[in-house]
Amino acid sequence: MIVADRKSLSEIQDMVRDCRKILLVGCKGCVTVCNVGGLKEVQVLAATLRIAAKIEGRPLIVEETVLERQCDPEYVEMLKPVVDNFDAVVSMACGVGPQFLSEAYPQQRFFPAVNTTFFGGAVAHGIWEERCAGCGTCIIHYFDGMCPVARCSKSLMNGPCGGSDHGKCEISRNINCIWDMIVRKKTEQGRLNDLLDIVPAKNWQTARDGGPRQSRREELIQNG
Amino acid sequence: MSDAFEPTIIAFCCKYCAYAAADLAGSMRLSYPANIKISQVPCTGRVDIVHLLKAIEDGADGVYVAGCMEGDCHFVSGNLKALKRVTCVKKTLAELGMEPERVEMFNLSSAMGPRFAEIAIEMTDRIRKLGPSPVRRQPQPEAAAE
Amino acid sequence: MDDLKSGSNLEKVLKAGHFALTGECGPPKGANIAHLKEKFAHLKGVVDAVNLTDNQTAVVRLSSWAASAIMVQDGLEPNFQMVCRDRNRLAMQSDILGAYALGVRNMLCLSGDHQKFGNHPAAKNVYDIDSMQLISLVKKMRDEGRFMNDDVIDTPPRLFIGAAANPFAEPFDFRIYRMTKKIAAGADFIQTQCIYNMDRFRVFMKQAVDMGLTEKCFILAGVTPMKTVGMASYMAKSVPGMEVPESLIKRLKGAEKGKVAEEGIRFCLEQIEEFKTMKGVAGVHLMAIEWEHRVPEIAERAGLLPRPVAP
Amino acid sequence: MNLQKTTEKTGSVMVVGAGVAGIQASLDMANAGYFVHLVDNSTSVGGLMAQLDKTFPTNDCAMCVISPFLVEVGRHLNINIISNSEVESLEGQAGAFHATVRNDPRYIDIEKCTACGQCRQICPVTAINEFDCGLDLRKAIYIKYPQAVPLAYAIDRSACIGCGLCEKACLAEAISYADTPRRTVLNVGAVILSMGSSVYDPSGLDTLAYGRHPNIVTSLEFERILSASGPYKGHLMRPYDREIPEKIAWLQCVGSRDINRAGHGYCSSVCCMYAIKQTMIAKEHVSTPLDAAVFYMDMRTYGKDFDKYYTRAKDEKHVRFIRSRIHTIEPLKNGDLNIRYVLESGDVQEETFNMVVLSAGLSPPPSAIALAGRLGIDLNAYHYAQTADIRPVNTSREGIYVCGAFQGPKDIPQSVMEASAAAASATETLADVRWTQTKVRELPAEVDFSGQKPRIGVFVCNCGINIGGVADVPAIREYARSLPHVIHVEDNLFTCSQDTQEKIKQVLVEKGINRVVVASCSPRTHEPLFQETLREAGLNKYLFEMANIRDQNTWVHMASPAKATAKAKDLVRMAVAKAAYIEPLPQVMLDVTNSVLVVGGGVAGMEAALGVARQGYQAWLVERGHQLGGMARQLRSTWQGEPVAPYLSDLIDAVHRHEHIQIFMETQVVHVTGTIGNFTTTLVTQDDEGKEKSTVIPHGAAILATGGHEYAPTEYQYGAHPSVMTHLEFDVAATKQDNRLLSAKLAVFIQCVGSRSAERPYCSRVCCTHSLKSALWLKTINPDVQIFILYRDIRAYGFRESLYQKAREAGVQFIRFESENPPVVSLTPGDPSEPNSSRLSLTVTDHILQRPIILNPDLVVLASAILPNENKKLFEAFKVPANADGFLVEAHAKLRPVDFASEGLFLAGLAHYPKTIDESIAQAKAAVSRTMNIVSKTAIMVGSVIAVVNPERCAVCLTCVRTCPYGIPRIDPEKGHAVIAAVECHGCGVCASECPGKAIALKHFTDEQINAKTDALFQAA
Repeated sequence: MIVADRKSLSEIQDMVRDCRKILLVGCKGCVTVCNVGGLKEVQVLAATLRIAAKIEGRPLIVEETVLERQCDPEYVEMLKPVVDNFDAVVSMACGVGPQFLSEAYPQQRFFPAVNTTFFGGAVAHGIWEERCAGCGTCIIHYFDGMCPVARCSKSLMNGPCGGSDHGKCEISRNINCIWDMIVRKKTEQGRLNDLLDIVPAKNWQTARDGGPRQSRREELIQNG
Repeated sequence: MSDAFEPTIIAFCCKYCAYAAADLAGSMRLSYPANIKISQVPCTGRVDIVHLLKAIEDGADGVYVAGCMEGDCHFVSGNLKALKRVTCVKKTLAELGMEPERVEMFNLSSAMGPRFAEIAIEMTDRIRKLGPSPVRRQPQPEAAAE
Repeated sequence: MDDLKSGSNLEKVLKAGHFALTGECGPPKGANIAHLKEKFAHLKGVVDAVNLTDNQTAVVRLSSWAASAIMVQDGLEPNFQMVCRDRNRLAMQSDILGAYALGVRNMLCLSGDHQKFGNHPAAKNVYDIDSMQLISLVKKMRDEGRFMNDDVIDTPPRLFIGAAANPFAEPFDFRIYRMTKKIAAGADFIQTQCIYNMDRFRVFMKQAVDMGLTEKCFILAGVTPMKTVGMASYMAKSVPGMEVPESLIKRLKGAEKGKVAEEGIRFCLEQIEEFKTMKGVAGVHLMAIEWEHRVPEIAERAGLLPRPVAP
Repeated sequence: MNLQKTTEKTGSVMVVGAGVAGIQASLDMANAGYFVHLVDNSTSVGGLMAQLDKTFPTNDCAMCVISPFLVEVGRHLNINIISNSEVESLEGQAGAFHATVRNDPRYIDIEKCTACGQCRQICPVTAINEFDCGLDLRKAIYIKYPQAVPLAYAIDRSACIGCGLCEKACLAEAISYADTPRRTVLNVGAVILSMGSSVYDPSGLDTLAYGRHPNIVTSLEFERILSASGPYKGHLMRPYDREIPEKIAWLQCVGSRDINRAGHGYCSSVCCMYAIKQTMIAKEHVSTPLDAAVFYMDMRTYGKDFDKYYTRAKDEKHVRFIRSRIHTIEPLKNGDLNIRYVLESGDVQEETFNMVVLSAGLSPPPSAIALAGRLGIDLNAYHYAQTADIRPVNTSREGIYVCGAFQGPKDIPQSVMEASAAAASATETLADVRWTQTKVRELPAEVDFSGQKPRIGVFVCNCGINIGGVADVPAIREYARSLPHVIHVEDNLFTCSQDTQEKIKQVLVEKGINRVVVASCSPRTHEPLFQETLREAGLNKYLFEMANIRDQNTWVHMASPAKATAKAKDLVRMAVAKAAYIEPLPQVMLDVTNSVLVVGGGVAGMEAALGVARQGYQAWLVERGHQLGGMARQLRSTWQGEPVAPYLSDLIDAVHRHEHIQIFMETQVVHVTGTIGNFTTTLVTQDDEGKEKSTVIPHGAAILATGGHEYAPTEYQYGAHPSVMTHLEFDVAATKQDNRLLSAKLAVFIQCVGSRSAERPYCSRVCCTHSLKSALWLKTINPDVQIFILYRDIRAYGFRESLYQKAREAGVQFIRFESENPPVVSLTPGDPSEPNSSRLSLTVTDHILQRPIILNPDLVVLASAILPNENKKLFEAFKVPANADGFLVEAHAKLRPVDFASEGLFLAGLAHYPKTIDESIAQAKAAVSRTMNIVSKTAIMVGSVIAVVNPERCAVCLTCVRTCPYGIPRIDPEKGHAVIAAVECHGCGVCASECPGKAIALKHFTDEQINAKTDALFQAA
């Protein structure tokens, strides 16, 4: 799933400082699952913003809602009856959400309440880790299901670099050195030889480096 | 703020321990400030961040959660989860420029009537010193019409 | 190893079978060339080549190719370092050509320290290719006369290609294979991480000899004299991939007041003495960090002077 | 009461003694279809446990854990609590006894007393507070403790001066000075004696100076001192000058293991543990460092997790444990106490303490001994009820059973276990009259209010003058009238009185009230009563909310009536606000499968299966091996010397023959689904040809009695020499009259082999007794044999101490060793041409002489540890937890010792912890009793305060699955959302608070309801 972190309160406050009435829109997709932008977090942020306004003695109405997903126009469409009743709309979805909202309602202002961080999963409740960099050319089959592009701090294709310590990456004790894991697994499986071939330079054209991407499935595209 | 400031404090009390301790304080005729009003919960694990923020938003001068002693939760670990939520709300209050001490977590057993009274006194004193909640301190504007 | 690949002094010294000595020099955090030249003066005639670091520890410094060019002017031989962190394949290839055009003949290919530890932690890193791929790239440019995209190069850069090896990093058992890969990718010489744990290094070298790697490539053992107990402790704890045995720290602590640096140098000299006879070790890479002025003394006491004059 | 004596079998039973054991026995039987008369000679139930501060080894608050049991027993429709009463005689026979019970006057009508406490306020006479062990005073009119059940006052006529003030103050008119004793005859089918224990009075022991100095207290007095509701309100002070002590000594074995002075030859079983507990709790009570020293002979921490507790006290809390004998205590002028003691080495030492706690032993209450005489049951030499090991809860008179400390000194879990065991045994012969004497409340159908707006009725209680005397009740009432949705208000003198309840019922129906708010005392004590009234008026009992304006208002704000009135208004406003949102919570009836699955064919498993079958229900007995009997097959006799083999063969025979038992040999449990009342388990049986056959068994409950086995020692030359054997091998050899035993000249028993080690940090409990028993037997058959027992602590708890006594008398020599310095056994090679001719040599450091002793034994018996059997897959199938040592973990170490936290699953025997055969039998019977609470019913009700998932909002994120402390929520792949089984949910609400989609609501405590209360509190009044 897409993982995100809530933006700091002050950052959100700065965005909506000139507003008297705002709508918080959560998303039932990834951000609910990663506990950052579902109905509960919408309620928490709404209450917090109201408290802040009260402390400042400033009028502020905050309303709360959640969309099934903010990355599909049909769901985005559901805001139509109310979207213009607000000075601004704060999206708690990933970076996709506020953009789809913006495109659907060009007259309204949309702000992001979260920082979209990575594609990953929960390794334990409350801890999420990055697994995929969305590079567009998956190579994890070379590395026994582990991705050095996303998980090596230097995206080394021919690691490990020499800085790992007790299986942890040199940049943080909380991050596993993926190359340590790859080497270990290959060793355990008796297939260390796989790693003796030099992996050639990666073609980054399919990644973000090749420009904004679009995925088309002709057989799905509706005519007319 | 004047000396006459009387805070309103809401206490979310677990029915197995703190609520029973409050009853026991009653049986023992211990006296504590009338500023404390209890909202009973089946376990402090039921107390959500949203409930705590709601109380602050409504103008509570102080909010506390009182659960079982650590390790004694009737539901294994609800009190530990409550502590984490209280800690989280304290952080939020600090970000809002509000005193985090307005929110607190306490642990006590059902036999600790005197401790309940002590906590009530301690919390009331603490909030008296802090003065009214900044939420209530400002003259509140009329809510904008729809 | 018959025909010279680059014709650099270092290549010649090594191929003539001499015990090589290389030094290191960090370019300034500014454009103060005078100071840089002062450092060069200490090293002139004392070492066979000098590594010029490339934004070492991700701290911005004068560019390594420019420092290398200045060194060429001063009559010393640079070993131009390049890391993969700051350049994509376009910049790398153009810098390689540029450096070569300015007289650079040795080049050390590195991954580079992560910018998190440097003075621009907010930077976006590049890592378009990694050090292994960089070695291949330089070799291809030199030996095939082609860019990475196979376009033909008019006057290919003839460089003596170096790579780094760390016998002490984890996973230990894989270190020798990684060096093997670098040699296969085209490394002509290897400079190792600073060595303090001699036991482990002996094992590493034995592996290298047994695998025939020393027949294909020159291995220079890295040493850095400890200046203070604090430096030793810091290196033990905080430098990734560095292993400092507790016994060495104890030895330094046991030194008389004001004699810690001397004790550090002594340890260093003992190491060099052993490297001279250790099978497969072709020389020493002396990284005297901000201590360039002591290099002549160390080289002298190590019995490595005078340096051979390349034929 | 039934005054008509009958000779027919009756479905009523009598329990005498309402401590924790009596309560457990009563609840078990009442919940399994019998009407229970619970008789106690005190004014309230709860016994000794209610006086305790904390309980070992979890340090749980005693009152916290017992209170729910007190409330349940107090309100149970089928338990008749007869307090302040003695059983005078018992005629008739098993199945049809006639008990004459004398009910002594308490001078207060329990039915009328509301426990408002006004009488106490006005009573001019003070008397000694026995509940606080005389450390405090109470009034002549009193209630034993605030949580007492029945919650009614009593007058202590020995102190009362008859002034009549209380009668005038009592608005409920509950005082009746003219009360006289009344006699009642009860027809009961069986009797359980659970009269508990009294604490030894050390006044007679001159050298200890107890009674001569206030700073020497008994352990029970110290419990009261530690208790937050005790005389010093939980502040640790010494009685003499109320100073905080800095050094406290605990003296063990006061009135225990002492034939000469106390006449008590037995070990009281609990004192070591409670002393350790007191040291740790005392240290927690003071902010200054407290030096705690325990003077002891043997540290008997033989129970589950006890040794770890002991280690924690020693290593983490730095409690000093001093192995010694006390010479004298000498009080000093400043209140301090000088202790002279003798170390093992014989050295005499002195040390001064600020306070001394005497770890007083247990002894049977005189009233219990007298009753036993009237009932004609046999007592042992120490006046405890005599029982046989293979019938651990049967007394000598048929139909009379015993449990708890009256059978022998024991701790709470063991008492509770026996209580359930006694309940099972007592009802075995009454199975055919089950549900014949029980009462069922006839209730009208619930009115459907759906679609109606809230119509709230508010009833404000004066509670005599408890509320009305402080706060302005009419003002509160009128204020309530102004609140939204309120259509009716009234105030009552006593809302809880019988006549008011009737009036309320009428008004609810007449005015169509669909939500009720009572502003009075605490829901903790009174909610069930009011909910019953609602239910009788046709309202769902959850359409009710209480405002606690007495216990949490007028009682604590007596000095500020205006504030109390204002706060009462706040509390009423909050309650009304929530009431507007409350919903009826229907309970769903689920059919129950009336059979029990028992896993494990050892003694515990077979006793369990037989117990279930004798209760009239089907038992499925599963054994993975090819024979029944388990570890008992090797045991020669019980500790009291009863032979095991005949008992075992009778048991196997009975199990085979019983029509309600089906045995599955060589069978494993592979899959379990379902919940309490309805499990479905798949068994796989290996037939003779090795083919697998699976069987699916439906059952309402399950008992896991998967047993244990003996540790195979790797130490002491075990396996290298034929004369080094384990306990059980010794037993087998003894049965065969093996020559290695008969010809032994020097036998050495080594204790703690594989137990109390770093790898297995627990005591195997049975080994000390076993070695003593074996040593004595060896002496009997071979009087010339020289015997040494090498030990760390001799843990012959309870009456087992008599074996230790006898062994010493018989000349068995005891040498203590330290764990760091264990004995060493080596082999001296013998004649190489002869097999097994090598000789054993043993070196041990003598604890008194402090030097090594070399022995050349020809027999070495190893007290090897008991290990739980490996059953990882089975435990996973049932989702039951095992601890680090591999033993199953019960729901609560004290009060639910045979239940798992997952409902409907129970445990017994060695799988729980090492124990003797009598204890295994008792636990198995206890498990039977616990299953009867389920399978004796045709249906169980589920629902009410539980978490419910709103599928539309569920994002299947797994948060609930991961955060539920019981692992109840799961994602239903077919439904595509989380589901929480109503029957399993414990109702804590953690999931509701964590759910990021707000898809989960905890019924009766929804966000809406909680927030409504908060909003109401802060909304401008």
